[in-house]
Amino acid sequence: MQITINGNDKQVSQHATVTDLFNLVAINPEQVVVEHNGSIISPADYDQTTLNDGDVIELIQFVGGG
Amino acid sequence: MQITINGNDKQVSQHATVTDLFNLVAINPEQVVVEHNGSIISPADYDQTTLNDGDVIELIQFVGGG
Amino acid sequence: MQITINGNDKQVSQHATVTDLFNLVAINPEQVVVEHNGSIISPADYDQTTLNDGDVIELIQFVGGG
Amino acid sequence: MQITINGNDKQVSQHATVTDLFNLVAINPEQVVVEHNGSIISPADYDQTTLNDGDVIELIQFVGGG
Amino acid sequence: MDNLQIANRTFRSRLMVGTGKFSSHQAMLDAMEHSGCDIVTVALRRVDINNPQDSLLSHIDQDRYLLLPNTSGARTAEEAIRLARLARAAGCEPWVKLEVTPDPYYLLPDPVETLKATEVLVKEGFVVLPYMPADPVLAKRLEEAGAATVMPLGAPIGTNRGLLTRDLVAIIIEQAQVPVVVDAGLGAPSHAAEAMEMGAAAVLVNTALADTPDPAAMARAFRKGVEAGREAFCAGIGPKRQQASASSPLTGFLRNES
Amino acid sequence: MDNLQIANRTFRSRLMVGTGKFSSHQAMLDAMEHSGCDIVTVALRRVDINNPQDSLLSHIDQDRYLLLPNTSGARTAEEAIRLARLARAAGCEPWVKLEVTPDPYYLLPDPVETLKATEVLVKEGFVVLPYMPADPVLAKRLEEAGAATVMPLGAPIGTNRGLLTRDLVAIIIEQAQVPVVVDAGLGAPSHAAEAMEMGAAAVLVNTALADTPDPAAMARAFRKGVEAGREAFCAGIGPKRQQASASSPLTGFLRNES
Amino acid sequence: MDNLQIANRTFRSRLMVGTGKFSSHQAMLDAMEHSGCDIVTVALRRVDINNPQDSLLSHIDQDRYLLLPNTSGARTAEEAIRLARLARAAGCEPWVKLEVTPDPYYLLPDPVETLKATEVLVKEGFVVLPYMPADPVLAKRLEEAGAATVMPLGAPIGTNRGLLTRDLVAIIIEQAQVPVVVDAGLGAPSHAAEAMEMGAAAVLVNTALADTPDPAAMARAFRKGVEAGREAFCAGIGPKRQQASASSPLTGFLRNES
Amino acid sequence: MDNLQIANRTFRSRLMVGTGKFSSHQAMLDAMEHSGCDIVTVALRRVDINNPQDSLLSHIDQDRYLLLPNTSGARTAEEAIRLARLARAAGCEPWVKLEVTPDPYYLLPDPVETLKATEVLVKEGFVVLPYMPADPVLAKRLEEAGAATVMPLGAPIGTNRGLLTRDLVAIIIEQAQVPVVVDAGLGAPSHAAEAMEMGAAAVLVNTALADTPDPAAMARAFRKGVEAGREAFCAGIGPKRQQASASSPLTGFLRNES
Repeated sequence: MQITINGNDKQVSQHATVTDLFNLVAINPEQVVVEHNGSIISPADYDQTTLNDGDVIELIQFVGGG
Repeated sequence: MQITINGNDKQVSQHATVTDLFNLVAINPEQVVVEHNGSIISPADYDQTTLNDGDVIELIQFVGGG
Repeated sequence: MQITINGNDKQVSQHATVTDLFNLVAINPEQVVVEHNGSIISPADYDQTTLNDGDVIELIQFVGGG
Repeated sequence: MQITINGNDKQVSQHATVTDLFNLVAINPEQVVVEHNGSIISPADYDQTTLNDGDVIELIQFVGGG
Repeated sequence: MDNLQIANRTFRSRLMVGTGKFSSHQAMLDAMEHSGCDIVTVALRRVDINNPQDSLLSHIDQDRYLLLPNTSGARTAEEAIRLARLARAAGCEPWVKLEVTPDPYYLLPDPVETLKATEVLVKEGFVVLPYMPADPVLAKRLEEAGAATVMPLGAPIGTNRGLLTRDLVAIIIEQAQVPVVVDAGLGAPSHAAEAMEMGAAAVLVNTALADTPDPAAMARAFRKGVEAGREAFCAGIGPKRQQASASSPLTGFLRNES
Repeated sequence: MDNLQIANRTFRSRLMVGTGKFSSHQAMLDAMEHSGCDIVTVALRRVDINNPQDSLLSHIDQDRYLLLPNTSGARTAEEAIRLARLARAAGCEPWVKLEVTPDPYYLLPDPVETLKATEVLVKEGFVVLPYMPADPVLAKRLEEAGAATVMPLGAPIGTNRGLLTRDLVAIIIEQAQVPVVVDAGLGAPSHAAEAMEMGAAAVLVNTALADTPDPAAMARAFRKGVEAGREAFCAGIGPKRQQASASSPLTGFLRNES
Repeated sequence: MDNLQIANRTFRSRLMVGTGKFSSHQAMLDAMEHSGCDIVTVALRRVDINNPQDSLLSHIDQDRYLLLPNTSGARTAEEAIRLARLARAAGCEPWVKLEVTPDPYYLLPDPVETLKATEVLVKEGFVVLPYMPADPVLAKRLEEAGAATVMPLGAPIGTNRGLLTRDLVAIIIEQAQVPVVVDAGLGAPSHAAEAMEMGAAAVLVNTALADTPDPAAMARAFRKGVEAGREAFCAGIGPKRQQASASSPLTGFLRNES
Repeated sequence: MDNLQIANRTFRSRLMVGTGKFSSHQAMLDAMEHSGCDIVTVALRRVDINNPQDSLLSHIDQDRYLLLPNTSGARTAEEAIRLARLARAAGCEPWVKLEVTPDPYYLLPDPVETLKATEVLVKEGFVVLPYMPADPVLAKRLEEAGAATVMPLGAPIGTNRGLLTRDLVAIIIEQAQVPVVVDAGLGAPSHAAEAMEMGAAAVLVNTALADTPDPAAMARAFRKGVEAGREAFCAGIGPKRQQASASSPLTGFLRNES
């Protein structure tokens, strides 16, 4: 099935979780915040949160700013 | 009965109209705007508009301003 | 003989006068002031003022300025 | 005889020296500079410098300034 | 000088005059006359019923001057809207100089209430000229809400301190699609000229004219200052330079230069 | 506007115009015409004998304009004195705008050489108008030396930066017994108006008029700016205030105020 | 120097530092170190999933510095609120530097959206430090909405132009019940010192530190500038005078004065 | 901070302190101590023979501070030269802060007398630091006459008005071969910092320290202001910009931007 991560379309397997997603894109979960279809997911729920076709994921992190 | 004109209490006779009021306070109707209990009264209605006890009248006019 | 006019060397005939000079350089005397070896010559003296070898002449005029 | 010190007239004895003067006005010589008739006197000469009638003495010192 | 267009009307003058604080009606009328203005602002107040005065309007030729009622004294959008409606009911055309100034000490405009009142009054068909802080984003929002002009302040009302807000007013002018009228704080003709040189469409002056022994002369002076600034803006003002630029030819002086 | 008096002459205009750097003689004449000026400055240069040009004087109506020769290009008192004498020999009246500017980059005046040249030229019967730094003590000394005016700079020549020296020019004006003419650096009518509002007697402008696509319009603008500033100064400009001062009555609004 | 109190926290430093635009993480850390700051601002952005970078947080010692997430990039209250919530979810304390800047050219704050977002975020328990135009009435309204500070701009972000808004910032400081932190446009230590001398509680600087060959030295310089301004404010700065006031005794010179 | 070199001597501090107008000797000594200064100015006066006081020198540690006698009170070169000689005879090193101020109201320096006195005193072996108007040509001439520094004024003595002469001081700094020390009128640390950021070598302050309830604190503040300005100048200050320059990345916000 297909989801959108940070504006990019990605194919993921059925029943993939947010945790699976981190492995897929090789990003350290501790360094980002996750928005799943507009709501924030807490790290505790990464394993339980399964994705569906068409879901929109945003991975956000801190950068320098004034 | 008693009404309030521009913050001053005034005794007026029963069934007094806005026109009567102008005579009472000796003010030229053409130089002011009338608010009766918060709504603007057009000059055409001065004769027909009768006052009731406790009514609030504002007589407004133009002055110099920047 | 040789003289210097406005920084340029010029050959002039013996006994040449300032008036001769104006003809030589084709300049209208009325539009300039003449300095001869550092002293100002008045128009009345143009005919009488003869030049000598090595003399320095400045012809000056008005231009736009602030 | 009479001299002028810092604008004030003072009576001093004949043959008085600059050193005598310091005693007279009770000022510590080490804290001032002396001008005698417009010329600066060095401390070494205080004893030898005798005053004459009408002499003008200035005693100068340092004060706060910007 | 080119004409000024506001809403669907055209004006010859780019100087608007306030009618407050003059020592006499005659002083006010002289200032209006000599300023060459087409627009004068007026205020609304309660009649003093114990000592009624003639209305100001009995003194002003409304065929010659467009009356621009202000909402001075209003501290909220609601109060300002009420005043605008009263002015229209009094027979004025539906133009209003919107002022919402909650702080009586500096009389600075409230951005939020000013925007709110603008939205309402535009819907009611008013031509709204809002007095505002020199805030370029607010200017954009007022424009989007239908304001006919924006009127950023140069300095607090009546301070005569000039165009303290020049840097932000310059941004407002650069971005505005409506005429920018600098209002408040302009105390001398040079202040008015500076605003016009920057590209302001007009200025409004009151205190500077009322606050002098000779209002007529000061009005003439401001008229010339405004025209000077506008004409210079239209002619094209030269750039500021760091290095000097000789106004006389430097070469060919009476020495031989290498 | 009141007249300007310099030495024993009276002038209607308080705007002096420089004739340098115009794109054409016609542009220069248009600027002179529309400025309303009575005094124009001119410079002296060597004739290019290999390519002689008409003298500038053949273009200027000397019955209408007083020619004020400058000594631009001079780096010492001696050079300036030489130029002044040449100008007089050329038939000009003995008026001179004294400029001694050793530094060709900023063209700033030399205080010592300027004072020296003033002393000499006054003795020779010249009416001396010295261009000077905005230095109040020097202004006093030039006045004592017999200068007919003092001409402090607003900013370096041709920079269009305005009255950068306002604080010191204000002191010069306060102390001067002769007319103070602000010269150099005035780039917009508002700059000229500001100088006049401070009490300057006149201003001299050149680059700002030559440095625009429309010299005639800019000259009109400067004329109005100068008149605006002078008339405001004479009328009496109100004081600057910290607190706002309402131009509309604040009391008696449609609420009962305690 | 006295401490700074914001909300219920106390800080030793009155200089806040932004972390943007440094040439390297080391340059940023050097600037933080030498500035002596206690508070650093950070921004939130999408991870580039094709080229993930370490989070900035892995470089900053959060025991030493309070992270103040900003909402830069937000053009509406809604976007700003979303960013603030994400920052808190990322484990930051609920402090936010609120920025709503619809115009990408001048990055000026939107007064209406900023007030709206402040109201919402305060209700959600955030400590809100809103970046705002130098608008005293808006400052009052933000304060009433529960803002922990107000952060008026000195000049547009990154322009290094200094305290262009000084006159209005002075009014904000005079009227504010919360700390006034001047943000944006301060390009040199003298700008920061001026703000502190006026009574600002703190300043925030970023571009000036990132925009120099030697961020550590510039950070030291700003630290001293901020301390200098604060200490002078607390000591009491003498009044400006028109007349000179001799710093040396003028009497009793070596001449007899009448 | 880098050292300051004047004539053949090296100083750690770039802040010079005047000793006038302090409420007590202790207040003066505290200000000197906390300013970190190496150079203090002093004046010369007639002893009051009817009420002699201790010399100021009995209070100042001359191993720690270089005494810089001024010639305040002198109205001519001759008077200034006389004072300089007296100071040297009193045992000071042959350094002199030359002041010639004929006008007791604004205490502005006389350019001609100052140059004359500089020429004489340099020949007599003095290290001359002349107080001068902000006149770039005069600065050049004083330098050519052998002045060890030039000391242009920021504003009239004791006015606390800051660097009113910034534009001309900038030219002096650009052209000078000797250290430029800004003297007079600096009333707050931000003024001192601004002068140093422009590239001044040092500043001299007196009134601002004497004119506060807490001279020691103000002296610390000025010390930091001077160091801040110098360190920023050496680090390299970023340019002023018209357009904003984001300090946070604007791209990649949580919306898909085309």
